[in-house]
Amino acid sequence: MRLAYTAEQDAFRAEVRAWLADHVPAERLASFDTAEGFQAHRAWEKVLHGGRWSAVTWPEAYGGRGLDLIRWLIFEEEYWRAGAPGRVGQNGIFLLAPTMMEYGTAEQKARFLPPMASGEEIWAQAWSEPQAGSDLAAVRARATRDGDHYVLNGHKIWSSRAVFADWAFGLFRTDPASERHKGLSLILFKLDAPGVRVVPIQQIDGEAGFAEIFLEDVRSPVDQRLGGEGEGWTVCMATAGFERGLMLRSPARFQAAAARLVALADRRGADAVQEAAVLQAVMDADAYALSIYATASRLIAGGKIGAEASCNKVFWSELDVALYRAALSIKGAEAELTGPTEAADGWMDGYLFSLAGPIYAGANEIQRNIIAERMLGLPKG
Amino acid sequence: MRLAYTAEQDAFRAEVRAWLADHVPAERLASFDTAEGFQAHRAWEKVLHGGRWSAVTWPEAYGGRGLDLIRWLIFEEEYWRAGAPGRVGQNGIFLLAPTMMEYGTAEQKARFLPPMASGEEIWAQAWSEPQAGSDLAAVRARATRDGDHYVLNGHKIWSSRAVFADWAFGLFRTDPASERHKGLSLILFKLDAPGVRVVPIQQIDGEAGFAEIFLEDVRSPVDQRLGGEGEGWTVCMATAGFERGLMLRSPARFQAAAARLVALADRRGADAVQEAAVLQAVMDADAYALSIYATASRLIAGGKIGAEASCNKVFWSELDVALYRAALSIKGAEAELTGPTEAADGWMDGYLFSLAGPIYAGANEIQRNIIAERMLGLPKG
Amino acid sequence: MDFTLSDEQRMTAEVTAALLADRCTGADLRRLMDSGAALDPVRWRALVEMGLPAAMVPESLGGLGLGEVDLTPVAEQCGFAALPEPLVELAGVAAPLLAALDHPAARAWAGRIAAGEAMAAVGHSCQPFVAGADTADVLVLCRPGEILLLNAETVTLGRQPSIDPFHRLFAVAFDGGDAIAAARGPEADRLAALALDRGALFAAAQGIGLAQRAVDLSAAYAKARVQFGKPIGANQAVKHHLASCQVKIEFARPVVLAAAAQIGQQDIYSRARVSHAKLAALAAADLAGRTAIQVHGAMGYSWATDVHVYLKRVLALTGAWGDEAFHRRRVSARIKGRALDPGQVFAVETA
Amino acid sequence: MDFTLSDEQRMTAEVTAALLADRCTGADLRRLMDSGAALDPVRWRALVEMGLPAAMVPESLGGLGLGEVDLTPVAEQCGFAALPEPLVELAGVAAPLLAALDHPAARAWAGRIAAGEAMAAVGHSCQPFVAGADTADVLVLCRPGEILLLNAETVTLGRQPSIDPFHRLFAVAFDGGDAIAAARGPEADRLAALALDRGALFAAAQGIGLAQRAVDLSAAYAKARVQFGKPIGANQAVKHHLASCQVKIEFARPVVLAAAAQIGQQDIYSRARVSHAKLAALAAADLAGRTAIQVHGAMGYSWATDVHVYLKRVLALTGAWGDEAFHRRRVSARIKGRALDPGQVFAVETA
Repeated sequence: MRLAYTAEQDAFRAEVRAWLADHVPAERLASFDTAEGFQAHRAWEKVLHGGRWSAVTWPEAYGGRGLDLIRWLIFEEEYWRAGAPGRVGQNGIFLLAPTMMEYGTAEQKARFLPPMASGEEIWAQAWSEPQAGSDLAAVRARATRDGDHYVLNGHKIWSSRAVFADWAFGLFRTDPASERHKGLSLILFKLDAPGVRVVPIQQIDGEAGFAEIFLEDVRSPVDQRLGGEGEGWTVCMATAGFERGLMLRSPARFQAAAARLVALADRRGADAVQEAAVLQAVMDADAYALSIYATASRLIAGGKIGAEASCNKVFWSELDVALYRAALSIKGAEAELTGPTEAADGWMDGYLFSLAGPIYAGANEIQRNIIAERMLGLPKG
Repeated sequence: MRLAYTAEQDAFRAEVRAWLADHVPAERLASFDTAEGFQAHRAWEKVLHGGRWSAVTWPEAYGGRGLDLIRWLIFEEEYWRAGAPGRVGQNGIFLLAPTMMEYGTAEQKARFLPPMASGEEIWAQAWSEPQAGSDLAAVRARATRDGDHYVLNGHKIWSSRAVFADWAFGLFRTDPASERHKGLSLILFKLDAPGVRVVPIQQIDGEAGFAEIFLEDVRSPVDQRLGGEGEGWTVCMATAGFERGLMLRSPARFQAAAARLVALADRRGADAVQEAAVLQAVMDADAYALSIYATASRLIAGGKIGAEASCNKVFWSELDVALYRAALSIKGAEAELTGPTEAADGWMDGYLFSLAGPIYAGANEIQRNIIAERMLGLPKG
Repeated sequence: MDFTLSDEQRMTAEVTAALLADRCTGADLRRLMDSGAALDPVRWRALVEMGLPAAMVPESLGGLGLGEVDLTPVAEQCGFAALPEPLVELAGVAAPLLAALDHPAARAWAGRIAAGEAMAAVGHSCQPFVAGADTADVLVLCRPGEILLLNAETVTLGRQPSIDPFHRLFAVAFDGGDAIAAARGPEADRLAALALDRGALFAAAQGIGLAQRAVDLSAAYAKARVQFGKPIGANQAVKHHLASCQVKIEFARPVVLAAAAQIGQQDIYSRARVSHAKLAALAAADLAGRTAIQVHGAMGYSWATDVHVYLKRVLALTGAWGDEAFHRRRVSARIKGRALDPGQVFAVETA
Repeated sequence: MDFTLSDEQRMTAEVTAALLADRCTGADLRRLMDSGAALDPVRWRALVEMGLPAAMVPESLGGLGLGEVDLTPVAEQCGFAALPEPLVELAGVAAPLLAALDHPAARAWAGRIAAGEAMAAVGHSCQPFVAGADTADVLVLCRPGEILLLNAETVTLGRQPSIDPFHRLFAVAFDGGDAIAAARGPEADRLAALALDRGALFAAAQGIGLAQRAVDLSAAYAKARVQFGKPIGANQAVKHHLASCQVKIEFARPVVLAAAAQIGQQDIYSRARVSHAKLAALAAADLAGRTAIQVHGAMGYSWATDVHVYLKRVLALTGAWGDEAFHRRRVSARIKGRALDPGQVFAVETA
């Protein structure tokens, strides 16, 4: 146990900080769930890639830097400290890529990872269906083998980034006789392929952060299947592990928000309830950071991530809601303001976004089941 | 809607206040879960009865005053304001008596109610069994008909006051072939009858607030059955309704505790978290009082109490835990003290007692099921 | 001591509820939102014809002469429906304020509101903007030591977008020469304090309705939505979340009714009770709104259901007519300033 | 940056856990409680033979020369077992404090503790009474500006009953003439501050163990206890309560370890981290203790299970070595006094 950065780690931090100081756009980019904002964020991905900062934990061969998780944490700290833009490439870089590195063929990695890192190809996820939300194994969309292609048919929903993205990865039933977790495969498809119809969904803030994807006889070559045929559930659960685990929400995100909350409370004053909430938010953001540092150290030392990923999901999502709720309380009558004015300083948008946290990537109710069953050995309901 | 007391109600309050000022013992009585304290509390019941204050809502014929619920609330406010002793007769007067008035025969009422009001006969409840807690319908203790008697056999547990009380009322299976809610009967029995063995259970504070009751061929005359044979579940649920409903926890109890909490915070100082908790405790105690006044008014106007009794149970039990927890936090290093010293001023005992609230009289998990199913129409699990 | 609503009070709320169930559905709300209009003229006419804007105007000015207790269950129903039009503030705050001002112009406006011929909006120093100013014919501005009347034609409005598309907020600029000072000094402050209390009370009443709507929508969804082979509402997690919301509602509603009954005292007790009502009702609404989003899952996070509309109204009302800190301060003042024995729950200040 | 325990650190904790699983069962605790004795001599000898009291005494004084990080997982196990003997305070607070005092008598006591020949108890101005004073051979009293050594034979002890029967608290009276001032002025205050930090740190570590024990006992009970035809642990209500406790534990433990690693800084950052650790660990223990009572139902509320023993230890530790308000004040001082950017989580004061 040595909770101090090495000289090399300090030097790395300085390098990141200097690069970001030179490159982070002065003006906030428009939301990446608008057409204009999406392009601006894609451009930012390219800038990041230019400095080889877009996927720092990836191997150098695919455009990364092969950094360990501690340096990833340092990078994220500096990234959030600098107020750099949100990552429109997140679905690909942080969710699909780790799965592809584990389950993909050499050809798939060479084909898909470099343009993912560079922002040339932005990815959407396509898990859920109208009847398959928390119960993902109820997936009905099917992929029928036809020579060296799959023919995809079905209806996906709640696909983040799908409105403007280039590619999607999704779960399909390749064995029509199969049920539940069996007979599923993870298949990649182009969002502009014939037969794909993307219908935006207005999310709570009015933006089109999700879409429905209707697939009618969409052809996807067999070599766009990730992992074995019928192994989709296993592959997909690996992705879900990453998603709930380390990389979906870097601690720096919450530490930056907590620092802004403290500044807000200082500026506007806080009563006892608000002061208590601010203190708790700061402590929880720190606790989350410390826990992730501990996990990162353990993984570097050869450990594996287990059910504690479910603990992470529950903890950060609840901390996030409480943090933004505290900010709204402090803002009082001005909390409801939105839009471009100064008084509408993003807290309401952040609050609405925080409300998705306990829902997506496996609702917290599902996570608590997992914790109770896998960590505590309680029986299934 | 008229939220002011009538002149008659004010006069009644003055009468109660004056009587209590003259009669409430200056020294705190020992706990009624000790032999000495039980006798002291029985003596207090007799004093109360002497002023006709032991069962104010009962008809005058049985030793009450026939007061409506508003006056009952006023009486309770004055009672708690005066710091009068706890009611060792509670199981009988507030739980069994309302059921007896509804289901009992004229002979039963004449036989049992007057000595209950006077403290001559103190009652214990005998619902639970080792395998029948939340799932009360799993009761196994049986009552076998033998001429004009029932012969009781079985093992009751968590019987409050049973260590020192005179009588008990309990649920027994009168139809040996029956299952679950059917074939049960509510039967009264003497705790000194041959075949009754009472074994004290140490509760969390070390006192014998509960007991196990072992029954071996205990004879109880058939006319000590309350309600029809096999109707025990219905009769018992009526009792549970009273228990969870109005009379188990009068609002004044929490208002008095909240007032003490405010004084404690004033005296010792409170930080932001503690101040927030104090404020919430006071508001919740008031909200509970207002809600009970509203229910009382509705009942006086001819309404019935329904599933909101379950809401009451959840609300007061959680408010109580939070209130005492706040007091311990304010007391800091002195919170852990117990015993007769001044620093050990009863908050720790109150906290431990509060922890029973979410458990007994139907655990809060069961109450939430009831609320969800009966008030919101959600399906059974 | 009688803590029950009268048959008339219950019936007025039921009639309002029936009207809104008919004319203020989720589809109606979406249609109005898409149109960008401030109100639905057909629905508004129906509400005016029910006489609701006249509720708290004295009979001498052509009103119904009702009080806060009468309007509270109506406001709860307006919350339940997330009524876009500013009926509650018009009927519950603006009209009785105008009627109470000792100035002929003010009384005239009150009469016109009662007759369904005019609308008014109230600005108050407790909040930076004026809600509903664009549909008002007259603005009543409560400032320390004075209450001003401004003809709507004489002011300039700057829209301030709220997360609630129906909470139409405006910054108001005007040339002082056009204003009528309808009250000054302590009388202005007394009426402004009462206006704030009414604003808070009726926000609380709407909060109760919003909370109940969020629970009802969630219960209906949880019965219909099947996952893992059974309705999600059969899961204890869903049941217990919703039960906790219902408990909060049950223990906030009596506080709101008590506040309505006590508001006229205008003393430390009634102010604390109004504040308690606002805090408790909006806390219930906050929990219920968030729980509804959670129970609906991704549906709740989208515009595919109406849940977000109710949540946004909750967010708008939470800071309106005194924010949380303001109301906690008033409860705290009562707790620290007066005896807190049992029996004090309906206390009245005696001089 | 390496946030992992070494194999040795893990192994020491495992050996301690094994010893306590054997010698500190619920039955052992009940037996000791019934006897009224302060400690179980057999168990105590085994702990001494493991060398635990010597852990934080320098090798030059016959100790093991270990640090706070080494002892933290051991303290967690002592919490898990609700160890009645004051091992944690002896090894973690008293012994290193005596060793650090620049006075021959103090060092001699440290050596005797390391050799298993003596026990010590620490009094501190942050708390009114001295825990474990009756088994101590020497008392170390940290008062503003001075640290006193008192031979146990020269003091009069007045027992102060705690809800935790094993938290043996005493008021200490003594004749000033018998006291040795082992440190004065800033040095005394520095060492007293470090003693307080250690007390809080190891209370936190015990809190983690207590919380985990409460969860483990509850999970075991919930698997075995059948109601309505199935184990109560199959109900989501039970599962989700216990899962919430486990989440709190998982996010408190790294804070405690970080506090152990940073404690030597003795700056605003390390003090805030120690305080954060105490708050987070005891909050987890508080929730887990209460949840365990709830899951066990009436059993939990009685002495029929051991749950109450763990809850009472939690209650005793919550106010020990700085109460909640004290520790929140220190976290608040760091938040308001220093930059809070991401990247500051391991910050060190630089002069």
